[in-house]
Amino acid sequence: MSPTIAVKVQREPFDVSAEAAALSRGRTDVGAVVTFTGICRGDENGEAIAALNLEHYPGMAETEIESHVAEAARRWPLTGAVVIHRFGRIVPGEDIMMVATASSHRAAAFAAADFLMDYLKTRAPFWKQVEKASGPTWVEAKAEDDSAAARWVKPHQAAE
Amino acid sequence: MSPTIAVKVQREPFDVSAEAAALSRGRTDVGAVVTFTGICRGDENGEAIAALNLEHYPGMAETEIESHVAEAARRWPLTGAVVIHRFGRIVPGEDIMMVATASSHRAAAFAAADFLMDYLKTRAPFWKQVEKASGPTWVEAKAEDDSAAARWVKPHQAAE
Amino acid sequence: MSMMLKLRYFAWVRERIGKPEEDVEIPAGVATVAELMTWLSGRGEEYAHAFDNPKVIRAAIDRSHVKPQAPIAGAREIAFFPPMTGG
Amino acid sequence: MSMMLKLRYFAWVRERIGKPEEDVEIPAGVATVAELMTWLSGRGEEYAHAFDNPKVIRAAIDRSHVKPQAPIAGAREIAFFPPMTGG
Repeated sequence: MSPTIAVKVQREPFDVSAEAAALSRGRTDVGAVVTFTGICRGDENGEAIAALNLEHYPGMAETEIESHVAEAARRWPLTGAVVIHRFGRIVPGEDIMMVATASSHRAAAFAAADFLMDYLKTRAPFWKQVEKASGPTWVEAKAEDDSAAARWVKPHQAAE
Repeated sequence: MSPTIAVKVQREPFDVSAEAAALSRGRTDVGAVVTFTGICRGDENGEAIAALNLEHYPGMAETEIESHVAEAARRWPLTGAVVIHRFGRIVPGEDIMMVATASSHRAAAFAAADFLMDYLKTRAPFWKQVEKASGPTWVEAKAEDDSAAARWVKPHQAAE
Repeated sequence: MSMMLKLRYFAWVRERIGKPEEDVEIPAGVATVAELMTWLSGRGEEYAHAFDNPKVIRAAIDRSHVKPQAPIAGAREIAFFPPMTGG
Repeated sequence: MSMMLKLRYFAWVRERIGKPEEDVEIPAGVATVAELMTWLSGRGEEYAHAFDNPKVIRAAIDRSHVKPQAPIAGAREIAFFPPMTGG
Protein backbone atom coordinates (compact mmCIF):
# COMPACT_ATOMS: atom_id res chain seq x y z
CA MET A 1 0.00 0.00 0.00
CA SER A 2 1.19 3.51 -0.73
CA PRO A 3 1.73 5.97 2.13
CA THR A 4 -1.29 7.88 3.44
CA ILE A 5 -0.26 11.55 3.10
CA ALA A 6 -2.18 14.68 4.15
CA VAL A 7 -1.11 18.32 4.42
CA LYS A 8 -3.51 21.02 5.60
CA VAL A 9 -3.05 24.72 6.30
CA GLN A 10 -6.15 26.03 8.02
CA ARG A 11 -7.60 28.54 10.46
CA GLU A 12 -9.73 25.91 12.27
CA PRO A 13 -8.63 23.65 15.14
CA PHE A 14 -7.73 20.06 14.31
CA ASP A 15 -8.15 16.68 16.04
CA VAL A 16 -4.76 15.00 16.54
CA SER A 17 -6.24 11.68 17.61
CA ALA A 18 -8.54 11.44 14.59
CA GLU A 19 -5.64 12.25 12.25
CA ALA A 20 -3.36 9.71 13.93
CA ALA A 21 -6.07 7.03 13.94
CA ALA A 22 -6.57 7.51 10.20
CA LEU A 23 -2.93 6.49 9.65
CA SER A 24 -3.48 2.94 10.88
CA ARG A 25 -7.15 2.37 10.04
CA GLY A 26 -7.77 -0.49 7.63
CA ARG A 27 -4.13 -1.55 7.36
CA THR A 28 -2.04 -4.00 9.41
CA ASP A 29 1.43 -2.90 8.27
CA VAL A 30 1.61 0.01 10.75
CA GLY A 31 3.62 -0.79 13.89
CA ALA A 32 4.43 2.70 15.13
CA VAL A 33 2.68 6.07 15.12
CA VAL A 34 4.41 9.20 16.41
CA THR A 35 2.55 12.46 16.90
CA PHE A 36 3.85 15.90 17.73
CA THR A 37 1.50 18.66 18.82
CA GLY A 38 2.69 22.24 19.14
CA ILE A 39 0.63 24.15 21.70
CA CYS A 40 0.39 27.90 22.38
CA ARG A 41 1.99 28.59 25.75
CA GLY A 42 0.88 31.34 28.10
CA ASP A 43 4.23 33.10 28.14
CA GLU A 44 7.00 34.21 25.79
CA ASN A 45 10.41 34.60 27.45
CA GLY A 46 8.69 34.89 30.83
CA GLU A 47 6.20 37.59 29.80
CA ALA A 48 2.51 36.65 29.72
CA ILE A 49 0.90 36.65 26.29
CA ALA A 50 -2.75 37.09 25.35
CA ALA A 51 -2.51 35.32 22.00
CA LEU A 52 -0.38 34.38 19.02
CA ASN A 53 -1.17 35.75 15.58
CA LEU A 54 0.13 33.43 12.90
CA GLU A 55 0.73 34.93 9.48
CA HIS A 56 1.48 32.66 6.53
CA TYR A 57 2.19 32.77 2.81
CA PRO A 58 -0.84 31.10 1.25
CA GLY A 59 0.05 28.66 -1.48
CA MET A 60 3.73 28.54 -0.59
CA ALA A 61 2.99 27.19 2.90
CA GLU A 62 1.20 24.14 1.52
CA THR A 63 3.69 23.37 -1.26
CA GLU A 64 6.68 23.84 1.06
CA ILE A 65 5.23 21.44 3.66
CA GLU A 66 4.25 18.96 0.95
CA SER A 67 7.80 18.93 -0.39
CA HIS A 68 9.19 18.17 3.09
CA VAL A 69 6.67 15.39 3.64
CA ALA A 70 7.66 13.91 0.27
CA GLU A 71 11.32 14.15 1.27
CA ALA A 72 10.57 12.40 4.58
CA ALA A 73 8.78 9.62 2.68
CA ARG A 74 11.87 9.22 0.46
CA ARG A 75 14.24 9.03 3.44
CA TRP A 76 12.22 6.67 5.65
CA PRO A 77 9.84 3.77 4.90
CA LEU A 78 6.70 5.58 6.07
CA THR A 79 3.23 4.12 5.80
CA GLY A 80 1.77 7.59 6.31
CA ALA A 81 2.29 11.19 7.36
CA VAL A 82 0.02 14.12 8.27
CA VAL A 83 0.99 17.74 8.82
CA ILE A 84 -1.55 20.37 9.84
CA HIS A 85 -0.55 23.98 10.54
CA ARG A 86 -3.02 26.62 11.66
CA PHE A 87 -2.90 30.35 10.95
CA GLY A 88 -4.74 33.31 12.48
CA ARG A 89 -5.28 34.12 16.16
CA ILE A 90 -4.51 31.33 18.64
CA VAL A 91 -4.85 31.70 22.42
CA PRO A 92 -2.79 29.94 25.11
CA GLY A 93 -3.71 26.28 25.48
CA GLU A 94 -4.84 25.94 21.86
CA ASP A 95 -3.01 23.67 19.42
CA ILE A 96 -0.89 25.44 16.77
CA MET A 97 0.22 22.58 14.56
CA MET A 98 0.69 18.84 14.44
CA VAL A 99 2.77 16.21 12.74
CA ALA A 100 1.88 12.52 12.72
CA THR A 101 4.04 9.85 11.11
CA ALA A 102 3.47 6.11 10.78
CA SER A 103 5.74 3.25 9.84
CA SER A 104 6.17 -0.48 10.37
CA HIS A 105 9.00 0.28 12.80
CA ARG A 106 9.48 2.92 15.43
CA ALA A 107 12.85 4.36 14.40
CA ALA A 108 11.50 5.55 11.04
CA ALA A 109 8.39 7.10 12.57
CA PHE A 110 10.44 8.96 15.21
CA ALA A 111 13.10 10.20 12.80
CA ALA A 112 10.56 11.39 10.23
CA ALA A 113 8.53 13.32 12.82
CA ASP A 114 11.67 14.96 14.23
CA PHE A 115 12.88 15.82 10.69
CA LEU A 116 9.52 17.32 9.71
CA MET A 117 9.39 19.47 12.85
CA ASP A 118 12.89 20.83 12.28
CA TYR A 119 12.07 21.68 8.67
CA LEU A 120 8.73 23.22 9.47
CA LYS A 121 10.36 25.50 12.05
CA THR A 122 12.95 26.86 9.65
CA ARG A 123 11.44 26.51 6.13
CA ALA A 124 7.65 26.70 6.30
CA PRO A 125 6.52 30.30 5.63
CA PHE A 126 4.77 31.09 8.91
CA TRP A 127 5.48 33.98 11.25
CA LYS A 128 4.36 34.29 14.85
CA GLN A 129 3.43 37.60 16.42
CA VAL A 130 2.66 37.62 20.15
CA GLU A 131 0.16 39.90 21.84
CA LYS A 132 1.64 41.13 25.14
CA ALA A 133 0.70 43.87 27.58
CA SER A 134 3.76 45.77 26.29
CA GLY A 135 2.42 45.57 22.72
CA PRO A 136 2.63 43.13 19.82
CA THR A 137 6.05 41.72 18.89
CA TRP A 138 7.26 39.33 16.22
CA VAL A 139 8.83 36.16 17.55
CA GLU A 140 12.49 35.98 16.57
CA ALA A 141 13.87 32.90 14.84
CA LYS A 142 16.11 30.82 17.08
CA ALA A 143 19.64 29.86 16.11
CA GLU A 144 19.00 26.48 17.77
CA ASP A 145 16.24 25.80 15.25
CA ASP A 146 18.67 26.37 12.38
CA SER A 147 21.25 24.07 13.90
CA ALA A 148 18.56 21.43 14.55
CA ALA A 149 17.52 21.56 10.89
CA ALA A 150 21.16 21.39 9.78
CA ARG A 151 21.39 17.91 11.33
CA TRP A 152 19.41 16.54 8.40
CA VAL A 153 21.42 18.09 5.56
CA LYS A 154 23.19 15.35 3.63
CA PRO A 155 26.92 15.87 3.07
CA HIS A 156 26.54 16.60 -0.67
CA GLN A 157 23.96 19.31 0.11
CA ALA A 158 26.02 21.09 2.73
CA ALA A 159 27.58 23.49 0.22
CA GLU A 160 24.23 24.66 -1.19
CA MET B 1 3.97 23.00 38.64
CA SER B 2 5.45 19.54 39.07
CA PRO B 3 5.43 17.10 36.14
CA THR B 4 2.29 15.05 35.54
CA ILE B 5 3.50 11.43 35.63
CA ALA B 6 1.53 8.22 35.04
CA VAL B 7 2.66 4.63 34.50
CA LYS B 8 0.18 1.82 33.90
CA VAL B 9 0.62 -1.86 33.09
CA GLN B 10 -2.74 -3.31 32.11
CA ARG B 11 -4.60 -5.88 30.06
CA GLU B 12 -7.19 -3.37 28.82
CA PRO B 13 -6.89 -1.07 25.78
CA PHE B 14 -5.96 2.57 26.39
CA ASP B 15 -6.89 5.91 24.83
CA VAL B 16 -3.79 7.74 23.58
CA SER B 17 -5.61 10.98 22.90
CA ALA B 18 -7.17 11.13 26.38
CA GLU B 19 -3.76 10.46 27.98
CA ALA B 20 -2.06 13.09 25.82
CA ALA B 21 -4.81 15.64 26.43
CA ALA B 22 -4.41 15.17 30.19
CA LEU B 23 -0.79 16.34 29.91
CA SER B 24 -1.74 19.86 28.84
CA ARG B 25 -5.15 20.27 30.50
CA GLY B 26 -5.31 23.12 32.98
CA ARG B 27 -1.75 24.35 32.46
CA THR B 28 -0.29 26.83 29.98
CA ASP B 29 3.38 25.92 30.28
CA VAL B 30 3.10 23.02 27.82
CA GLY B 31 4.33 23.87 24.32
CA ALA B 32 4.96 20.42 22.89
CA VAL B 33 3.40 16.98 23.30
CA VAL B 34 4.92 13.92 21.63
CA THR B 35 3.13 10.58 21.56
CA PHE B 36 4.35 7.20 20.44
CA THR B 37 1.92 4.34 19.90
CA GLY B 38 3.15 0.80 19.27
CA ILE B 39 0.62 -1.19 17.26
CA CYS B 40 0.39 -4.94 16.64
CA ARG B 41 1.22 -5.58 12.98
CA GLY B 42 -0.29 -8.40 10.94
CA ASP B 43 3.04 -10.01 10.11
CA GLU B 44 6.34 -10.97 11.74
CA ASN B 45 9.27 -11.23 9.34
CA GLY B 46 6.87 -11.62 6.44
CA GLU B 47 4.76 -14.39 8.00
CA ALA B 48 1.15 -13.62 8.93
CA ILE B 49 0.37 -13.68 12.64
CA ALA B 50 -2.96 -14.26 14.39
CA ALA B 51 -2.02 -12.46 17.61
CA LEU B 52 0.70 -11.43 20.04
CA ASN B 53 0.77 -12.82 23.56
CA LEU B 54 2.55 -10.44 25.87
CA GLU B 55 3.98 -11.91 29.07
CA HIS B 56 5.31 -9.59 31.76
CA TYR B 57 6.85 -9.65 35.23
CA PRO B 58 4.17 -8.11 37.46
CA GLY B 59 5.58 -5.67 39.93
CA MET B 60 8.94 -5.36 38.23
CA ALA B 61 7.36 -4.05 34.99
CA GLU B 62 5.80 -1.09 36.80
CA THR B 63 8.83 -0.20 38.91
CA GLU B 64 11.23 -0.56 35.97
CA ILE B 65 9.13 1.77 33.80
CA GLU B 66 8.69 4.22 36.68
CA SER B 67 12.45 4.41 37.17
CA HIS B 68 12.96 5.21 33.46
CA VAL B 69 10.27 7.88 33.53
CA ALA B 70 11.94 9.41 36.59
CA GLU B 71 15.30 9.31 34.77
CA ALA B 72 13.73 11.03 31.73
CA ALA B 73 12.31 13.72 34.01
CA ARG B 74 15.81 14.26 35.47
CA ARG B 75 17.42 14.54 32.03
CA TRP B 76 14.86 16.81 30.34
CA PRO B 77 12.60 19.62 31.62
CA LEU B 78 9.35 17.68 31.18
CA THR B 79 5.99 18.99 32.25
CA GLY B 80 4.59 15.47 32.07
CA ALA B 81 5.00 11.88 30.91
CA VAL B 82 2.72 8.87 30.53
CA VAL B 83 3.67 5.28 29.75
CA ILE B 84 1.08 2.53 29.33
CA HIS B 85 2.04 -1.02 28.39
CA ARG B 86 -0.51 -3.78 27.86
CA PHE B 87 -0.07 -7.49 28.50
CA GLY B 88 -2.10 -10.51 27.40
CA ARG B 89 -3.43 -11.36 23.94
CA ILE B 90 -3.37 -8.56 21.38
CA VAL B 91 -4.55 -8.96 17.79
CA PRO B 92 -3.22 -7.13 14.69
CA GLY B 93 -4.35 -3.52 14.56
CA GLU B 94 -4.65 -3.20 18.34
CA ASP B 95 -2.41 -0.86 20.32
CA ILE B 96 0.34 -2.53 22.40
CA MET B 97 1.81 0.38 24.31
CA MET B 98 2.14 4.14 24.36
CA VAL B 99 4.45 6.87 25.53
CA ALA B 100 3.43 10.52 25.79
CA THR B 101 5.78 13.28 26.86
CA ALA B 102 5.16 16.98 27.33
CA SER B 103 7.46 19.95 27.74
CA SER B 104 7.60 23.67 27.14
CA HIS B 105 9.83 23.03 24.13
CA ARG B 106 9.81 20.38 21.46
CA ALA B 107 13.39 19.10 21.69
CA ALA B 108 12.88 17.87 25.26
CA ALA B 109 9.57 16.20 24.46
CA PHE B 110 11.04 14.40 21.42
CA ALA B 111 14.22 13.29 23.15
CA ALA B 112 12.40 12.01 26.23
CA ALA B 113 9.91 9.99 24.16
CA ASP B 114 12.72 8.48 22.07
CA PHE B 115 14.73 7.67 25.23
CA LEU B 116 11.75 6.05 26.94
CA MET B 117 11.01 3.87 23.91
CA ASP B 118 14.60 2.68 23.66
CA TYR B 119 14.67 1.79 27.34
CA LEU B 120 11.28 0.11 27.32
CA LYS B 121 12.38 -2.09 24.41
CA THR B 122 15.50 -3.34 26.16
CA ARG B 123 14.83 -3.03 29.93
CA ALA B 124 11.11 -3.37 30.63
CA PRO B 125 10.32 -7.01 31.52
CA PHE B 126 7.89 -7.90 28.73
CA TRP B 127 8.17 -10.77 26.25
CA LYS B 128 6.27 -11.13 23.00
CA GLN B 129 5.15 -14.47 21.66
CA VAL B 130 3.53 -14.52 18.20
CA GLU B 131 0.80 -16.91 17.11
CA LYS B 132 1.56 -18.10 13.57
CA ALA B 133 0.17 -20.89 11.40
CA SER B 134 3.52 -22.67 11.93
CA GLY B 135 3.04 -22.50 15.71
CA PRO B 136 3.80 -20.04 18.50
CA THR B 137 7.28 -18.48 18.62
CA TRP B 138 8.98 -16.06 20.96
CA VAL B 139 10.07 -12.80 19.33
CA GLU B 140 13.85 -12.46 19.45
CA ALA B 141 15.45 -9.33 20.83
CA LYS B 142 17.04 -7.17 18.14
CA ALA B 143 20.65 -6.05 18.29
CA GLU B 144 19.50 -2.71 16.84
CA ASP B 145 17.35 -2.15 19.94
CA ASP B 146 20.40 -2.60 22.19
CA SER B 147 22.46 -0.19 20.10
CA ALA B 148 19.58 2.33 20.09
CA ALA B 149 19.41 2.16 23.89
CA ALA B 150 23.20 2.50 24.13
CA ARG B 151 22.91 6.00 22.59
CA TRP B 152 21.61 7.29 25.91
CA VAL B 153 24.29 5.86 28.18
CA LYS B 154 26.34 8.68 29.63
CA PRO B 155 30.13 8.32 29.27
CA HIS B 156 30.67 7.59 32.98
CA GLN B 157 28.10 4.77 32.80
CA ALA B 158 29.58 3.08 29.72
CA ALA B 159 31.82 0.78 31.73
CA GLU B 160 28.98 -0.57 33.88
CA MET C 1 14.79 45.74 -20.59
CA SER C 2 12.50 46.30 -17.63
CA MET C 3 10.16 43.62 -16.22
CA MET C 4 6.88 43.62 -14.26
CA LEU C 5 6.92 41.69 -11.01
CA LYS C 6 4.47 41.02 -8.24
CA LEU C 7 6.22 41.66 -4.93
CA ARG C 8 4.86 40.26 -1.64
CA TYR C 9 5.88 41.15 1.88
CA PHE C 10 5.26 39.27 5.12
CA ALA C 11 5.47 39.86 8.88
CA TRP C 12 7.58 42.88 9.86
CA VAL C 13 8.80 43.43 6.27
CA ARG C 14 5.12 43.94 5.34
CA GLU C 15 4.57 46.21 8.35
CA ARG C 16 7.59 48.40 7.57
CA ILE C 17 6.73 48.76 3.88
CA GLY C 18 3.09 49.28 4.79
CA LYS C 19 1.51 46.98 2.22
CA PRO C 20 1.24 43.23 1.68
CA GLU C 21 1.91 43.27 -2.06
CA GLU C 22 2.40 45.44 -5.12
CA ASP C 23 3.14 45.20 -8.83
CA VAL C 24 6.44 46.89 -9.63
CA GLU C 25 8.34 47.59 -12.85
CA ILE C 26 11.93 46.50 -12.30
CA PRO C 27 14.55 48.33 -14.42
CA ALA C 28 17.07 46.47 -16.56
CA GLY C 29 20.30 45.89 -14.65
CA VAL C 30 18.60 44.54 -11.53
CA ALA C 31 19.53 40.92 -12.03
CA THR C 32 19.51 39.16 -8.66
CA VAL C 33 17.44 39.05 -5.48
CA ALA C 34 20.20 40.94 -3.64
CA GLU C 35 20.23 43.64 -6.33
CA LEU C 36 16.44 43.85 -6.13
CA MET C 37 16.66 44.49 -2.37
CA THR C 38 19.23 47.25 -2.95
CA TRP C 39 17.05 48.81 -5.64
CA LEU C 40 13.93 48.61 -3.45
CA SER C 41 15.82 50.29 -0.58
CA GLY C 42 16.14 53.37 -2.78
CA ARG C 43 12.38 53.69 -3.30
CA GLY C 44 11.69 55.47 -0.01
CA GLU C 45 12.21 55.52 3.72
CA GLU C 46 9.78 52.66 4.38
CA TYR C 47 11.71 50.42 1.99
CA ALA C 48 15.08 51.55 3.36
CA HIS C 49 13.81 50.64 6.84
CA ALA C 50 12.51 47.23 5.74
CA PHE C 51 15.77 46.32 4.01
CA ASP C 52 18.22 48.06 6.36
CA ASN C 53 19.74 44.69 7.29
CA PRO C 54 19.38 42.66 4.09
CA LYS C 55 21.24 39.70 5.63
CA VAL C 56 18.25 38.81 7.79
CA ILE C 57 15.72 39.03 4.95
CA ARG C 58 14.69 35.80 3.25
CA ALA C 59 13.26 35.63 -0.25
CA ALA C 60 11.15 33.30 -2.38
CA ILE C 61 10.76 33.32 -6.15
CA ASP C 62 7.46 31.91 -7.33
CA ARG C 63 6.97 30.35 -3.88
CA SER C 64 10.32 28.59 -3.61
CA HIS C 65 13.07 29.65 -1.21
CA VAL C 66 16.05 31.27 -2.96
CA LYS C 67 19.45 32.67 -1.98
CA PRO C 68 20.27 36.39 -2.42
CA GLN C 69 22.41 35.62 -5.45
CA ALA C 70 19.50 33.93 -7.29
CA PRO C 71 18.73 35.52 -10.70
CA ILE C 72 15.29 37.10 -11.00
CA ALA C 73 14.92 36.69 -14.76
CA GLY C 74 11.65 34.92 -15.56
CA ALA C 75 10.17 35.38 -12.08
CA ARG C 76 6.50 36.32 -11.72
CA GLU C 77 6.26 36.74 -7.95
CA ILE C 78 9.02 37.53 -5.47
CA ALA C 79 8.39 37.55 -1.73
CA PHE C 80 10.47 39.07 1.08
CA PHE C 81 10.11 38.09 4.72
CA PRO C 82 11.99 37.63 8.01
CA PRO C 83 13.27 34.20 9.10
CA MET C 84 10.32 31.88 9.58
CA THR C 85 8.93 31.11 13.03
CA GLY C 86 6.25 28.48 12.39
CA GLY C 87 6.01 25.07 13.96
CA MET D 1 24.88 -22.11 55.05
CA SER D 2 22.00 -22.75 52.63
CA MET D 3 19.30 -20.17 51.83
CA MET D 4 15.67 -20.31 50.66
CA LEU D 5 14.91 -18.35 47.51
CA LYS D 6 11.87 -17.79 45.36
CA LEU D 7 12.85 -18.34 41.74
CA ARG D 8 10.73 -17.01 38.88
CA TYR D 9 10.98 -17.87 35.20
CA PHE D 10 9.55 -16.02 32.22
CA ALA D 11 8.94 -16.62 28.50
CA TRP D 12 10.88 -19.58 27.05
CA VAL D 13 12.89 -20.04 30.26
CA ARG D 14 9.55 -20.70 32.00
CA GLU D 15 8.43 -23.00 29.17
CA ARG D 16 11.63 -25.05 29.24
CA ILE D 17 11.64 -25.46 33.01
CA GLY D 18 7.92 -26.15 32.95
CA LYS D 19 6.87 -23.90 35.82
CA PRO D 20 6.57 -20.15 36.43
CA GLU D 21 8.10 -20.14 39.91
CA GLU D 22 9.33 -22.31 42.76
CA ASP D 23 10.87 -22.02 46.22
CA VAL D 24 14.33 -23.56 46.23
CA GLU D 25 16.93 -24.19 48.92
CA ILE D 26 20.25 -22.96 47.58
CA PRO D 27 23.35 -24.67 49.03
CA ALA D 28 26.21 -22.75 50.56
CA GLY D 29 28.91 -22.00 48.00
CA VAL D 30 26.49 -20.74 45.33
CA ALA D 31 27.38 -17.08 45.64
CA THR D 32 26.53 -15.31 42.36
CA VAL D 33 23.79 -15.28 39.75
CA ALA D 34 26.12 -17.07 37.31
CA GLU D 35 26.86 -19.76 39.88
CA LEU D 36 23.15 -20.13 40.57
CA MET D 37 22.53 -20.75 36.85
CA THR D 38 25.26 -23.41 36.83
CA TRP D 39 23.83 -25.07 39.93
CA LEU D 40 20.28 -25.00 38.50
CA SER D 41 21.55 -26.61 35.26
CA GLY D 42 22.48 -29.66 37.29
CA ARG D 43 18.95 -30.12 38.65
CA GLY D 44 17.61 -31.95 35.59
CA GLU D 45 17.25 -31.96 31.83
CA GLU D 46 14.64 -29.21 31.78
CA TYR D 47 16.98 -26.88 33.70
CA ALA D 48 19.98 -27.89 31.59
CA HIS D 49 17.93 -27.02 28.49
CA ALA D 50 16.78 -23.66 29.89
CA PHE D 51 20.31 -22.62 30.83
CA ASP D 52 22.23 -24.28 27.99
CA ASN D 53 23.36 -20.84 26.75
CA PRO D 54 23.64 -18.81 29.97
CA LYS D 55 25.00 -15.79 28.05
CA VAL D 56 21.55 -15.03 26.65
CA ILE D 57 19.75 -15.34 29.99
CA ARG D 58 19.00 -12.16 31.93
CA ALA D 59 18.41 -12.04 35.65
CA ALA D 60 16.75 -9.79 38.22
CA ILE D 61 17.23 -9.83 41.98
CA ASP D 62 14.24 -8.56 43.89
CA ARG D 63 12.91 -7.02 40.67
CA SER D 64 16.04 -5.13 39.65
CA HIS D 65 18.20 -6.07 36.68
CA VAL D 66 21.57 -7.57 37.69
CA LYS D 67 24.69 -8.84 35.95
CA PRO D 68 25.74 -12.54 36.16
CA GLN D 69 28.49 -11.67 38.63
CA ALA D 70 26.00 -10.10 41.09
CA PRO D 71 26.07 -11.71 44.57
CA ILE D 72 22.86 -13.42 45.62
CA ALA D 73 23.33 -13.03 49.37
CA GLY D 74 20.26 -11.43 50.93
CA ALA D 75 18.05 -11.92 47.87
CA ARG D 76 14.45 -12.98 48.37
CA GLU D 77 13.38 -13.44 44.74
CA ILE D 78 15.54 -14.10 41.68
CA ALA D 79 14.07 -14.17 38.17
CA PHE D 80 15.54 -15.58 34.96
CA PHE D 81 14.31 -14.65 31.52
CA PRO D 82 15.38 -14.12 27.90
CA PRO D 83 16.24 -10.63 26.57
CA MET D 84 13.16 -8.44 26.78
CA THR D 85 10.99 -7.73 23.75
CA GLY D 86 8.43 -5.25 24.99
CA GLY D 87 7.69 -1.85 23.53
